[in-house]
Order: sequence, then structure tokens, then C-alpha cells
Amino acid sequence: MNPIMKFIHLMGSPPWFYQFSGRLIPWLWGLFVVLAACGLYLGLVKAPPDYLQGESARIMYIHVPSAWMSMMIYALMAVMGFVGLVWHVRIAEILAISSAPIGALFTAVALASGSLWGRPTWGTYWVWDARLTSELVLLFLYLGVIGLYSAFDEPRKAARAASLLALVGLVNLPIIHYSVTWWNTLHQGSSIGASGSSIHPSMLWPLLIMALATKFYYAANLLSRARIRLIEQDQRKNWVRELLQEGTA
Amino acid sequence: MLSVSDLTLERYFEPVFRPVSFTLKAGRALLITGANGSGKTTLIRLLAGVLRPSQGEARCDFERRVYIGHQLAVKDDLSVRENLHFMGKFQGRGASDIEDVIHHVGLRRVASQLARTLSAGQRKRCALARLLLSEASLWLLDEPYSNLDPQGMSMLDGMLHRHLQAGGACVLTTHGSLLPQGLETQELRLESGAAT
Amino acid sequence: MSGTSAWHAFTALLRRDLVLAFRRRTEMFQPLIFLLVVVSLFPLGVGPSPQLLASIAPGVIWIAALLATVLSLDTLFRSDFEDGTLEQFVVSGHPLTAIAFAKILAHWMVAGVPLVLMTPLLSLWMNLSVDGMVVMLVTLVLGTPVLSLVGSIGGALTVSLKRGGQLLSLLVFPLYVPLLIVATNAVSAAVAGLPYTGQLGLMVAGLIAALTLAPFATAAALKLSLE
Amino acid sequence: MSHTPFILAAYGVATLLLLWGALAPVLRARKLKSEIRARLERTGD
Repeated sequence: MNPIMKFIHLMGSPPWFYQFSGRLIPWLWGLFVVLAACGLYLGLVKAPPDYLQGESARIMYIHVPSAWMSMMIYALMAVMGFVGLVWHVRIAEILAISSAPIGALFTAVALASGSLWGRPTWGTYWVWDARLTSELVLLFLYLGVIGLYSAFDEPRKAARAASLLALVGLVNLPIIHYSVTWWNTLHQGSSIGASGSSIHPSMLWPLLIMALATKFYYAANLLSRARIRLIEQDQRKNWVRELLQEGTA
Repeated sequence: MLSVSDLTLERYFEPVFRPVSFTLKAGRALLITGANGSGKTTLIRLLAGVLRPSQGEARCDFERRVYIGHQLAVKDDLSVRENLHFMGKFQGRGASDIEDVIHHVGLRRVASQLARTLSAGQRKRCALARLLLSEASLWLLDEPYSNLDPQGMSMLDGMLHRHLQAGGACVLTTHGSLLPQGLETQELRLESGAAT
Repeated sequence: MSGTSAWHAFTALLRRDLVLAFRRRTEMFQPLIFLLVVVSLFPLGVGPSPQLLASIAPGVIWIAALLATVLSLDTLFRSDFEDGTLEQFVVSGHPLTAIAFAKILAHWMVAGVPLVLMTPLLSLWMNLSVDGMVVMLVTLVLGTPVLSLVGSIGGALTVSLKRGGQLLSLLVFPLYVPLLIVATNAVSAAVAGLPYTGQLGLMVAGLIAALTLAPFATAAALKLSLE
Repeated sequence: MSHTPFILAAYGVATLLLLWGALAPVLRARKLKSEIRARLERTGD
């Protein structure tokens, strides 16, 4: 069996996945902190204010990366859910379900920072602007997946139902996004979006670094949530008993 | 022939019953026994293809299966005749057989009443009519004798007997005394799935 | 199961569902009455001025139709789930997508078509112009099947849950957003005398997509709910 | 109207949410493990 297949096979066994991810998490958190600090420093201190919106554009360095993350996590959740649904890979199911709260979190961050950014630029906290509206609909999609998962008693059935819903949601995501954008141009004309204007390199670098930082946050958080769900589900199994008795968790 | 190897289903990450293996040839009946909650219904639903096993497999080369569970799939708002008519059409049977089947299961008198007005025994007979309507060679019956009066039980014995004679096979669960009379049966006792 | 017997099963199931619906006529009219009540609330809430009502008419009628459909989705599979008929569908060997499609078609005929027939009255109430009403009729004819198709996925996912009702609307509303946007825009374009064929084209595309994809998702959700 | 309060608010809310998102699993893990250990002692497995 070639190494990649061997790795995938090993990843499938709960104890191995638990140990492997356990070693990985500290590094991921480390990378997140370093990248975030560097991104924030560049974004908040070094980068010039936007010539149009002035200082408030600095909110872009948290708003845009979390908006990207909210969509990326939904897509990843749906793909992992698909793998769990079709090949009944339990770890894929757990990773998909553990991604949902993180995705909802990033959507909330995007909405909050977007509305706080709107106050100085558009004069109100909420404008039915294309991006904010589709973020809001995305939040409802996340709440639907989380709500459906928590409505079932049996965890495996809950994971499969939520994964199926995530898949249906993924098919609809681009349609929702473009219909909202088209709807927005009908009613208001295209509003000046930060990413619309061409980005000066000194502002592009912090944006990309922050985007990278949020990916490591997601990876670290996902693995720690997946580990707990694994322990919770296998608490009666031997490997958990041995693990906890050694106290090396 | 139905061959099952190392079959079980996990619920809440624990097997509902200890993995089972058996083979069931044409003309034979398998009796599944075990205490309440030992997973009899789960096993029979696994064999019916409603549930997907967490482990092991069930290879069945009987070309069609029919399953009668605790829920009898009889519509309260339809009459007995309409219920059977739907069951028959759903399996591609002509309407002519419906009247003979109604007579056979002894529901001729109530044939045009709504199923809502039937007694538990009559509803069970209405559900058992599904066996006659389907040409399935593998019968999967979950406690078929419950709610049946003595005539009903002997009717079912007769049906089973004829089915096995004709080269069919049958898996039925039962608890306690309600057993098919005069049938060659092999038995399978389910142990509850202890924590592995 | 050969193709012909799948067709027998489809027609038998469709006829049975329509008979069952007519046997419970009172329940059948619930979505319709709900639609009339919701639309008639708007003039009371927003004020009766004709210009205002005319401007919000497309959105109001469409949102009411959407709510009425979601209301009736909960019972779409529930009775079959509870009395074991759904199990028989799975064991029968017929393709579950065909069975799901028959159920959805029956739901659309029972819950969707009456909504379309109500359009003249609703347009009258909301002071919608005649050509607005005509396009509203077309959008509802194209749109209500999509409401049933997409909604049936939510219905199938929540059928095994005791209080699936509220969750069902949370699952389904985000999926209805594109349909609502395009449909209401088509009607307001017609009222304003602007071209609306593009929007109708989008709706036809949406209908075809829903027709081909939704039954598979619904069938998968039904099989999953039985576990 | 200086924008700094809005910038601080945006980053403040973001940090709070992300912090809560990161800490929730850690607290949950601690609680869960102590529950399981307690059950293990009690049942003496």
C-alpha cells in the first residue's frame, strides 16, 4: 500500500487520529498567533489609510478574511460530509460536523465587522448590501446544519443528515450568492466595495497574511473539536480507557 | 439462499447485538429469539435492507423480499380493499387477485370498511395479505403471530407451510409461546451487544 | 424491478396520495386559507393605500405562497413514516427517487396548484395591475413546483423528528432565497413595463434543476430517516 | 468623527468571538475527561 493510502487508512483509526492531531495542534496554534500578529501589525500600523474611506478601511483585514473563511469552511464541510456520507468514513463525518460551529463563528465575525465598518462609511450599522446579505443567508445555512445535527439523538444518523443538508446547501451557495448580488445591483446600483478598488501592495500583504492566519485557526480549532467528539463517542472503548488512565491525554 | 456473516449494527457506537452468522436455504424457516431489546427487530430490518450494517454482510440471492414489521403500513383513511389494491398495484399484481386474497385472509365482511375501524387482529390480517400479493421468495416477519386469534394463527401456519413447500424461505421473530406449528425451523438466539 | 413496474408503482402511489388528500379535505384547504389570511393581514398592518400595496404586492403574495407551502411540507412524509409505509417503499425495491417524485407531485397538485388559482383574488386585494397579475400567475406556475421539490428535501430530513416543523422552515428558507428574488423581480418588472422574459427564463432553469436534483436528495434523506 | 472606536470595536468583537471559539473545546475537553475518569473509577473497569 503506497504511503498516501497508508496515511489515509491510519487516519481512519480513532486512536491514531487522536494522537496524530494531538501533536499537530500546538504547531497550528503557534503558526496562527505568529501570522495574526504579523498581519495585524502590518495592517493596523504600517499600511496607509484608504484614500477614500480613511482609517475605517483597516477593518477590512478582519472582515474580508473571515468572509472568505465562512465560505471556504462551508465548502470543506460539505465535501467532508460527502466523504462521510458515501464511504461511511467516521472521521470525515466528525470533521464535517466539527467544522459547522467554526464556520458559523467566522460568519458572525464577518457580519459584526462588516456592520461596524458600515457605520463610518455608509452611516448605518446595517445596509442590505450584496456581501452582507449573502453572509446573513450563509449564517442561516450554518444554523440549519447545526440545528439539524442537534435535533437527532443517534450521533451517526445526525451526522449523515447534517452532511446531506450541507451538500444541498453547497449546491445552492453559488446560486444564492449570485442572486443576492444581482438583486443588490437592481435596487441600489453597485456600492463601492473595498475589494472593488485595486489594492495597493502595502494593503494586500496584511490581507493575505491574515487570510492565511485564519486558515491555521480553523485547522487547529477543527482538530481540537474533532478530538473531543471522538473521545465523547468512544468513551466506552478500550483505547479511551487506556488513554485516560495513563493520564497522558 | 441467504447467507449472513458476522453481521451487526452499531447504535450510539455500541453493537445492538453480538455479530451473527447463519445461512438459510430455500424451504427452511429461521426463528429469531431473544429477550426484549436484544435487537430482533433491528436484525430483521437489516435483512430487509432498510438498515445498513455497521459490520459484516448479508448476501441474499432470493430475488424479492417482503417485510412485515410492527408498523403494518395499513392506511387508516383507505378501506381494506383500497389498501390491498394499492399493495397489489405497487407490486404489479392485477386487481383480480385482490378478491381471492381478501377472502383468504378472512376480511371479506369488512372489505369496504375504512381500515381505521378494524381491530388489531383484522389490521394484522390485512398486513399479512401483503405476503400473498407479493411474489417474494424471502419472507421477513417481525412477530407475525401477535394480535392474531386462533383461526388467524392457523391461517398463517398454512400460508407459511405452502410458502416453504413452494421453495420460499422465511425469517420470523417471536417472543415467548407464539410459534409456528408443524414447521421445520432452525433457531438463532440473539445476545445483546456487550461493550467490546 | 423493471421499468414498467416502477411506473405502476408511481401511478398507484400518486393516485393513492390524491385519494388520501381528498379524504382529508379540511386539511387540504389549510395552506390555501393560510395564504388568504396572511395576504389579507398586510393591508391591515401596512395600511390600505393602493399605491403602497401595489408596490409590495409581488413580495407579499410570493412570501405568503412560500409560507403556505412550508406549512404543508411537514405532513408530506410524516404519515407514511409513522405507519410504516415508508419502510415498505424501501423494501419494495422500486427506485426511491420515483417514489419521492410521486409524493412531491401529489403535494404540488394538492398544495401548489390552489395557490396558483388564488392569484386573481390576491392580486385584486393587493391592487396588482392586470399584466402584473398575469406574470405573477406564470411565476407561481413555474415556482410552486420548485417550492415543493426543494421543500421536500427539508421534509424528508426532518420526518423522523418529533418537532421537525420549526426546524424545517429554517432548513428550507435559505434555499428559497434565489427563487423569491427572481420571481418577485419578474412581477415588479412586468408592473413597471420592463422586460421580464430573462427572469422567467431563470425560473424555468431553476425548475429543471430542481426537477432533476431534488428527488435524489429527498430519496437519500428518506432512506436516512429510517435508520 | 474619528473611526478608531469602530476599528477597536470590530477587532474587539472578532477577538472575543474567536477566543470563545478556541476556548470552548478546551473547557469541554476538560469537563468530559473528568466525567469519564470519574465513571471509570466508579465502575472500576
